[in-house]
Amino acid sequence: MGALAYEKALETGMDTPAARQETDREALDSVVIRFAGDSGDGMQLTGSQFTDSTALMGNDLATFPDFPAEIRAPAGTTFGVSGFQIHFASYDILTPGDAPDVLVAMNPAALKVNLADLKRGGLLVVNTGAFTPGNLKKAGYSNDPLEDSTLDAFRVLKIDISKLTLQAVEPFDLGTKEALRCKNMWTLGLMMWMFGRERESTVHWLRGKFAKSPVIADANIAALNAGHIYGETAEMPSGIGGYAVSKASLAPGHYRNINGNEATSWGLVAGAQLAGLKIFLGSYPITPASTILHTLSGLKNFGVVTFQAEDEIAAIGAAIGASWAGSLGVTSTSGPGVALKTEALGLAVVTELPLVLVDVQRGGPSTGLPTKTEQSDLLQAVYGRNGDCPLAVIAAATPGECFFMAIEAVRLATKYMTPVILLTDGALANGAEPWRIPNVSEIAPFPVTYRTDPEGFHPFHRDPETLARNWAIPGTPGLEHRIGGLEKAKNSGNISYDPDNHHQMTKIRAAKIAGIADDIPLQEVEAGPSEGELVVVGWGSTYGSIAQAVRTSLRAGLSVAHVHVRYMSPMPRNLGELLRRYKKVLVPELNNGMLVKILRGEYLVDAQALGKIAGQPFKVAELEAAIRTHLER
Amino acid sequence: MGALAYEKALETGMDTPAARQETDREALDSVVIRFAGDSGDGMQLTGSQFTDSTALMGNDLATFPDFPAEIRAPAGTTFGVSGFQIHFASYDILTPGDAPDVLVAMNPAALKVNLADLKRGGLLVVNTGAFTPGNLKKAGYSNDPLEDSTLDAFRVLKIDISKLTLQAVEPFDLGTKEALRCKNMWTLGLMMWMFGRERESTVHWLRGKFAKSPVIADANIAALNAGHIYGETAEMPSGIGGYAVSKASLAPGHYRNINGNEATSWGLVAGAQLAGLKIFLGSYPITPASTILHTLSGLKNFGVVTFQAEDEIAAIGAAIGASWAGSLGVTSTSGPGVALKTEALGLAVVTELPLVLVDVQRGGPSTGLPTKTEQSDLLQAVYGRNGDCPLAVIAAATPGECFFMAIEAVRLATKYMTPVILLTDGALANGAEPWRIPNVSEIAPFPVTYRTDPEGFHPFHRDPETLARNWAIPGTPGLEHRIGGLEKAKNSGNISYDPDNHHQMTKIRAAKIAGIADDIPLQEVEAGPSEGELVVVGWGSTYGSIAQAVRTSLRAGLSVAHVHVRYMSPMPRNLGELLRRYKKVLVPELNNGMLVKILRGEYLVDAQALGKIAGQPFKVAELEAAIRTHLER
Amino acid sequence: MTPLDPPSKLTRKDFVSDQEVRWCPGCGDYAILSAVQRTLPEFGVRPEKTVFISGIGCSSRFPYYMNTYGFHTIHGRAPTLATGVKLANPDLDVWVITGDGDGLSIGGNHLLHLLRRNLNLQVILFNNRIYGLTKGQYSPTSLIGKRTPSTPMGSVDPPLTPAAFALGCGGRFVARAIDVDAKGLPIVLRRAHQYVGTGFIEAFQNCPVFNDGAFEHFTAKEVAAETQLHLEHGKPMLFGAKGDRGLRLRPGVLELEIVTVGEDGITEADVLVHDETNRAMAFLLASLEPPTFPIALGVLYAAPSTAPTFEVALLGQNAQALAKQGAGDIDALLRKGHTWEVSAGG
Amino acid sequence: MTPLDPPSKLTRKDFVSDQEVRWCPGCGDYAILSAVQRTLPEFGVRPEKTVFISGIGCSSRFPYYMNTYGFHTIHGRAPTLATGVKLANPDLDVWVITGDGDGLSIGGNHLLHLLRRNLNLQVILFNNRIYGLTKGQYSPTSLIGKRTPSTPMGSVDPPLTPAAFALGCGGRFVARAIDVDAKGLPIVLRRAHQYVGTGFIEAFQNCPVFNDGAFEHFTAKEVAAETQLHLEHGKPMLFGAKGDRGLRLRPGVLELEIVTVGEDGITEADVLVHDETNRAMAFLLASLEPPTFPIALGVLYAAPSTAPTFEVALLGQNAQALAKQGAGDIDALLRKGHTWEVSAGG
Ligand SMILES: Cc1ncc(C[n+]2csc(CCOP(=O)(O)OP(=O)(O)O)c2C)c(N)n1
Ligand SMILES: Cc1ncc(C[n+]2csc(CCOP(=O)(O)OP(=O)(O)O)c2C)c(N)n1
Ligand code: SF4
Ligand code: SF4
Ligand SMILES: [Mg+2]
Ligand SMILES: [Mg+2]
Repeated sequence: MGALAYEKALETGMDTPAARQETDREALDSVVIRFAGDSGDGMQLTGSQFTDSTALMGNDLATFPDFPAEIRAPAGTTFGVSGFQIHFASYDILTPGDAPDVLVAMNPAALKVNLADLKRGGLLVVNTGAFTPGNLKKAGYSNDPLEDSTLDAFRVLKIDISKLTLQAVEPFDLGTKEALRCKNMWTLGLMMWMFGRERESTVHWLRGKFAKSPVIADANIAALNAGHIYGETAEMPSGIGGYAVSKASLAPGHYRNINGNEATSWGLVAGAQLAGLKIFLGSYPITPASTILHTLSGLKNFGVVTFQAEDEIAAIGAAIGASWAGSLGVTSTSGPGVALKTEALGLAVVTELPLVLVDVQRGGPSTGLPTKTEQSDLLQAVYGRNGDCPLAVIAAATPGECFFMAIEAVRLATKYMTPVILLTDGALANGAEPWRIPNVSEIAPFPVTYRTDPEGFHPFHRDPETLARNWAIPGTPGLEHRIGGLEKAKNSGNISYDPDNHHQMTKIRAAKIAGIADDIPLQEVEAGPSEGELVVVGWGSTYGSIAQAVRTSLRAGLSVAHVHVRYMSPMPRNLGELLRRYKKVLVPELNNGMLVKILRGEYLVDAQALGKIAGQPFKVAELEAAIRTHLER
Repeated sequence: MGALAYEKALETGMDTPAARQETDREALDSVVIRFAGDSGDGMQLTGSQFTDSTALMGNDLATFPDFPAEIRAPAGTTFGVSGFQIHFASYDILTPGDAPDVLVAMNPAALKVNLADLKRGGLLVVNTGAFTPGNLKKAGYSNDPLEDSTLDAFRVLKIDISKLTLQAVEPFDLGTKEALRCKNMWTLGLMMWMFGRERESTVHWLRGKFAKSPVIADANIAALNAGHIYGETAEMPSGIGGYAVSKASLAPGHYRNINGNEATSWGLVAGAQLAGLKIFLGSYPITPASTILHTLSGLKNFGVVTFQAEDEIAAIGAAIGASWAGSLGVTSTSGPGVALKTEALGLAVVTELPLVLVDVQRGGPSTGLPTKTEQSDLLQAVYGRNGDCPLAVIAAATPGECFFMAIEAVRLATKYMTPVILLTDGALANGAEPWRIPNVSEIAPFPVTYRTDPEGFHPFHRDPETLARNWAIPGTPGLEHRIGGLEKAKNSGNISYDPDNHHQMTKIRAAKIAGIADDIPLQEVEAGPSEGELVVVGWGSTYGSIAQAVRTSLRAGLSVAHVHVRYMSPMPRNLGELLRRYKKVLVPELNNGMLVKILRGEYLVDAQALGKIAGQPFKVAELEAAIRTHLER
Repeated sequence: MTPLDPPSKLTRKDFVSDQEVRWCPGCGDYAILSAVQRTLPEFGVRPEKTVFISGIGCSSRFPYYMNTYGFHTIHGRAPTLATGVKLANPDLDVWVITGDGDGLSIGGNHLLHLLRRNLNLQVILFNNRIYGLTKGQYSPTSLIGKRTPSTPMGSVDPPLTPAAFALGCGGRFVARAIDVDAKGLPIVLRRAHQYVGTGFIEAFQNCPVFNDGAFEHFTAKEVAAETQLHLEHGKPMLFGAKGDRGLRLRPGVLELEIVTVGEDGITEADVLVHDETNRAMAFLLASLEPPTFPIALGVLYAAPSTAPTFEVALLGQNAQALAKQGAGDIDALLRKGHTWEVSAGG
Repeated sequence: MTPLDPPSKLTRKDFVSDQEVRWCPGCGDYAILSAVQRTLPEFGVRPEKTVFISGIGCSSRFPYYMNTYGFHTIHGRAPTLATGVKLANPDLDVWVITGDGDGLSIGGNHLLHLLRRNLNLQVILFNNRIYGLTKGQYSPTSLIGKRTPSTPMGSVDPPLTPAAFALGCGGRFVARAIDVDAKGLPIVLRRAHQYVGTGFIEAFQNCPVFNDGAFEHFTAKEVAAETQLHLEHGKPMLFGAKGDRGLRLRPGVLELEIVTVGEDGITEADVLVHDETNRAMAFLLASLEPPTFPIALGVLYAAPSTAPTFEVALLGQNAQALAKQGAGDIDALLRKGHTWEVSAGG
């Protein structure tokens, strides 16, 4: 059956032979696959297509894309290797998985970079066609690892994917370069066969993506199908075959895949609608935050105005100006951008304007590791401003949660007339997970009201409960007033150099933020006993790894609980009391110890840091080991 | 005797009649005088001339200039009032004094703003000539306070200083405006008489200042002398007369007055000489740091290159560039400027270049209270950067100590190849104190050596003891290399995205800074028992007030000690152990609680905050009261 | 009259706030404030629709004295806040107030991009060639050799010419006036306000305290006539006490020279006619300075405002998207693309 | 040969570092790198005396590939570090590498002040009219209507013309070349290096990945002759396949027009002669762009370098102070002014 026939079969919904063999498949509970290849090999696309079809199969899943750094490297080098890991299972998944069960290596460099992570006994799929002497040298291999003992510990499937792809797309008369571009689809086809995924969504996606060059679409589809048929028909080494991972029992509902930056963007839009405001986003591109700017730029019909500014300072400056004029000012960035926004953030604090700053954290310090993840902006977010300059800081734990925390950021910013920093990170930003779509219409709205009554108006009059000042926007007759960065008199907002006034205003600003603690959920224990030996306290994207590790440890009979902080400043009222119920407190973070500093200072608990600063998420096994060690101590 | 005769008498060293009456003076141990007037009245000059002559008299002293905010207000308004307080005594002085014993009010606004501070029963000297209906109104007085009961609690000396000045300078044929400008010298003369100060230094200074317009010099000298003679000859109300404050027994040595910004500037120059380096200062003017730029700009023959940059970012950028090229890069600023330098500071940390950042703290947040003092940049200095970005932070406790801490900043920066933040504040910057001049030649030098040997050179090779990398400067043959803000491989310094390398480099950078703790003095107890009920922990410019309050409390038999931290990050090795020797820890700071946060987190001691955020130093009485309260609790 | 009364004819008083003015006696800022307060009522824009946004500096205290909405922001960043305000509410009449330090030193980049983007607002740059507020350090417009506390031996960097800078940035309306010129300043205020796009005005402002007489070489009464060239579109560039001195293009070369009408056979027809739509001419004029040439005052450049302003173009896209796609439905957005149902039994 | 050997004739190899070049295949950056590595040996400056300082962007990776001293700094700030380096050691030959985003968006202010101050160093701005490194957002030089991830409906802001901007900032040497022009680029590198003062070069650089063909309308072989004007000082501004098209000043007005020699009685004498010392001419040339006009390449402006460079003037003050006051004595400094002795008995 030629490529076109295959495609036809798919399009008419006719079963392929593979589908008929479904029952022969070995059943697995969970699988971790890592696709790795050159930046130009399209591994991110391959991964996300595999993800989409996996989601459609009803598995739970989590993904971890691992881009090369912000450079485009010459083909074949180790620093140009791009990876995409997916973990999917028949039960609910919490992390993208520690070590892959299956590694797909499209060239020697990909093998070199990723082999150490592959589980012993795991399956390695290699494209032998790329193991040329030139590529081996670029990857730093002096011997061909396919020939020596390098791969002894693994099950290896050697396929000349390059050649097979060229054959599959021959009918389409592409140049060799273009033809070879289809090899990721060939590989995807093979992996889809291996794990019994449907190709339909990918075919649909290819048709859309290459709508303007149907030949390219056809060639890619042919390659996809050829890879699939290869799986069905080729003789596989013993122990390698088709696998089945049955559906996970997810909570019923309507699902989609979502990554953190999408979720944040949409959450901001939802939040603004709930507040009855237009969004003004001032932003300057920076990895890994740029896609928030991109996503919101595509939502102009939602009343979202996006402004790509000349730098981060201008971005936040414009957002503050827009907030003052009655929009919801938002600015999105990453660590170095937050650094630049520091001074202006202070202005927003002292003028008491609503503002949401999204910090998608990346590896630091300085330019650091722009494409890697880290949680090392926490102290900067909480403390990094001149003067006593308090604001609210919250953090999302999962990609899907970014949506809700973005809404929460909008709610707090508008209700308390304050900047709110929402912390996410590179892993959340790019990591996808199946997400039960909420009904925004069911979320309680929190409409803002601008001040319009000139009677007794003072710009710094406050709501006695929230301590928020009233929001009087330019254009309103009778409320003309002046604000600025100098200290202002308690009510009138006029400049005041009065010592007592400054003391009082500092205390009021602090009290306003501290008061938010009454308006947020009490801290809950995610898992484990409500008192006992050890509590593991996390925040942000480490959620999955910690939850998984605690779950496993609990199953192993250990006394360990998981607490995950989402409100970093102010913290939930009961947090200190809660932590004191455990003998030991362990704080794993993707930094050199930040939350742990705050907890110790705030609650005087002898919390211990577990820092990983490798630009990568925790492995579950690392956390399990740490839990054991701390329980044994 | 006309003005000229007077002057002659002075110049020939002949005693004036006043000098002959010296023995009649009432002896006092200590006096606090505050000069207050319009910004245009020259109160800062008056104050500093009084200070100089007081120092020459051998008293110990401390001063506190209190400028109006960064505006030039129309004459006569309360917001344009400028003040200068001096505390001098026959014993060693620690603070500029709480409440003045003597208030000199040059106009109604000055009276209005300052009267509340004058001690009950204190002496008020008023220039009745300025109490015109217009001025009274501008100051917000509906009744003339000289006529109603406002001043009942004080001893009042009403003098029409304006008129007497005009008379005194009549011979010089000045315009009224110019003539009236001399009234501060008239007042100074009177106060010099009252406290038995010599006018010689002021006469000398006037001659120098007005070298180009000798008539103005003569007029001012005439006014000065006229004020003095007025004291001698006029009938004073009962209870008001001449006072004598005898010499303090200061440690023997050569003394001068010095303010913090001068001391910092000179310390930097001394430090650079001890290191064998040229200074490159990149700076952008900002209150209250600008005078460091000014002072260093005047020291070009010391090999100091000063560069007024287009902004704070350019200032630090240029300093980093200069450090890389082999100079000692320095940048001076205040809080909002530090905020802007945040990103570049990270670059200096990660490229491991020596750099001294002087932060002369002012009232915050945002633009805040630019001319007031505060200690609210501590957390920003220690934590305010993206990523794990450690550097050293030290703080000076007195104006004179700024000199030594600046040297220390240079020593640490060059020895450890790291940025060092030196924290001072507005009170230190402008406050003067008699200072025993050290012999720089007696301070042990710490010469730096640049790397020159290409053999085995790697830019990130480290000294095994200090962990400092070698300093290889452009221009050196064979050491060509590239550095930057991306994470770098452990030795080669080449870009590295390797996860383990990043983890290790983060730990190494942290260890390098932490290791500084072995190279700094152990924490000492300034006063009080080495264990006991209460320890008061301060840092920075609160030194004097805390020391005074603890001294008084100790005399009153209370169990209280004073610990003053100068190394903010890393802290002295023994600090935790030391604090735990006291039952209670009280941390007074001119902020809303910063050092207290660090101490609690670091040492798990239940330290309590005592925050004053009024843009003004602590009053000794406030601290005494707090000490009592905390001991009673 | 309460502030909600129907708009009646506005007067100067409507624009005077209750705050005491806090500049040094004799400061040029007073004259500019007064010109603005006198001229604004003409435009018929009500105080509540008027916004003044400034950075930090003596000049930047300006908004406090206007009975309009005002934002005294941070050093150098006023253009950024103004951009946000204008994009959030394009109906507002926005004025940016800045100084030579605020706008050209720390804030140069924002001014550049503001001018390039061409929002419909006005910028007044108070150029006193000094940092007033921080007590007299030299600024990017200070002349070489300026002795200040930070340059005790004199400054060494060549000054920036604000008008030339504005033109280089793509500024479309560039004008100049002298603080105390009670006739010339209102004219450029008016023209800038009329202009659809960013109206950039440089005001030569005397700082009697730290840089007294910085512009005296052309503002002083005795020399004004010979050193000031008041530009008028379509009129020959004549100046001088007798109005007989003029500028012309040196034949065949791209250079200006001064000629005297009636001398050497020169007639008025030889004198260059000001064309405010000619950018190259504006660039030439911007760089003239006494003693060699007169200083060019008035409207140096006013590009025909054919291009839509930034806010019209940008917000137009929102309107277009709305028209095409309908008002965004968030629930639909969340369900866009691949979605799937997990049933209770699943 | 160890690096300490006596300076021998330098070759391209001396400037090639051991780092693998990491740009996309086909990127114009390769051609610029190669031109620099080929041209630098001519100057006779040894690698250890040569410094490359860049910001962040694809282009800013440049220093890693040069076997000289290099500093890959932070986004937009390269000019500031370069200033510090040059002031700390004026003997170094400093090159600033920046992009249209790095140098004109976030770093516009530093570039402005670098140009104004006129340090003796060279700046190469890689203009690809896009943000390459962050994956294709529009930049300050992108043309209106540019569709990018952040401007899905097209960008709306008018682009900056880097050369005009440089002139507006007071830049004293302004030149342009095309990345792959193996003849033109070395010429301007040479001229910029010779120039005593800040040599600003705009390199039109193709980004095949995110903005392919951005300059094709004048770089493509087929159109090059008709759309490129190669400037030479003192030579008439002629271009075209036959070299018969030229620029002249429209008589009496400040505007350029294209004429054809031999048509309508036009002779070569009518064609404007390039005077690279004429700033107004450079400003006019900077703004020309196809299709209406050819693009002006080569040295647009080179002010006679009479003024001392910033570092010479500033450090000259240090030398002068030293000569006048002698080497600073810190112990004496501390004892300057009022001091007094407290004796042991006191
Ligand atoms: C971030 C920051 N840096 C520095 C300052 C100090 N500062 C305030 S105003 C000013 C310069 C003002 O000059 P200009 O804009 O010319 O205003 P002028 O006072 O002359 O009107 C400076 C350096 C500040 N407020 N903020
Ligand atoms: C403070 C900061 N903001 C944003 C970024 C992200 N960033 C890196 S390079 C770049 C733009 C690069 O554009 P350009 O200078 O034109 O260089 P090109 O890649 O096109 O050569 C941006 C926005 C950053 N690294 N640092
Ligand atoms: S310092 Fe100068 S600019 Fe500032 S208010 Fe005074 S006179 Fe005006
Ligand atoms: S993205 Fe563009 S500019 Fe960057 S390396 Fe690739 S081709 Fe060159
Ligand atoms: Mg100014
Ligand atoms: Mg670019």
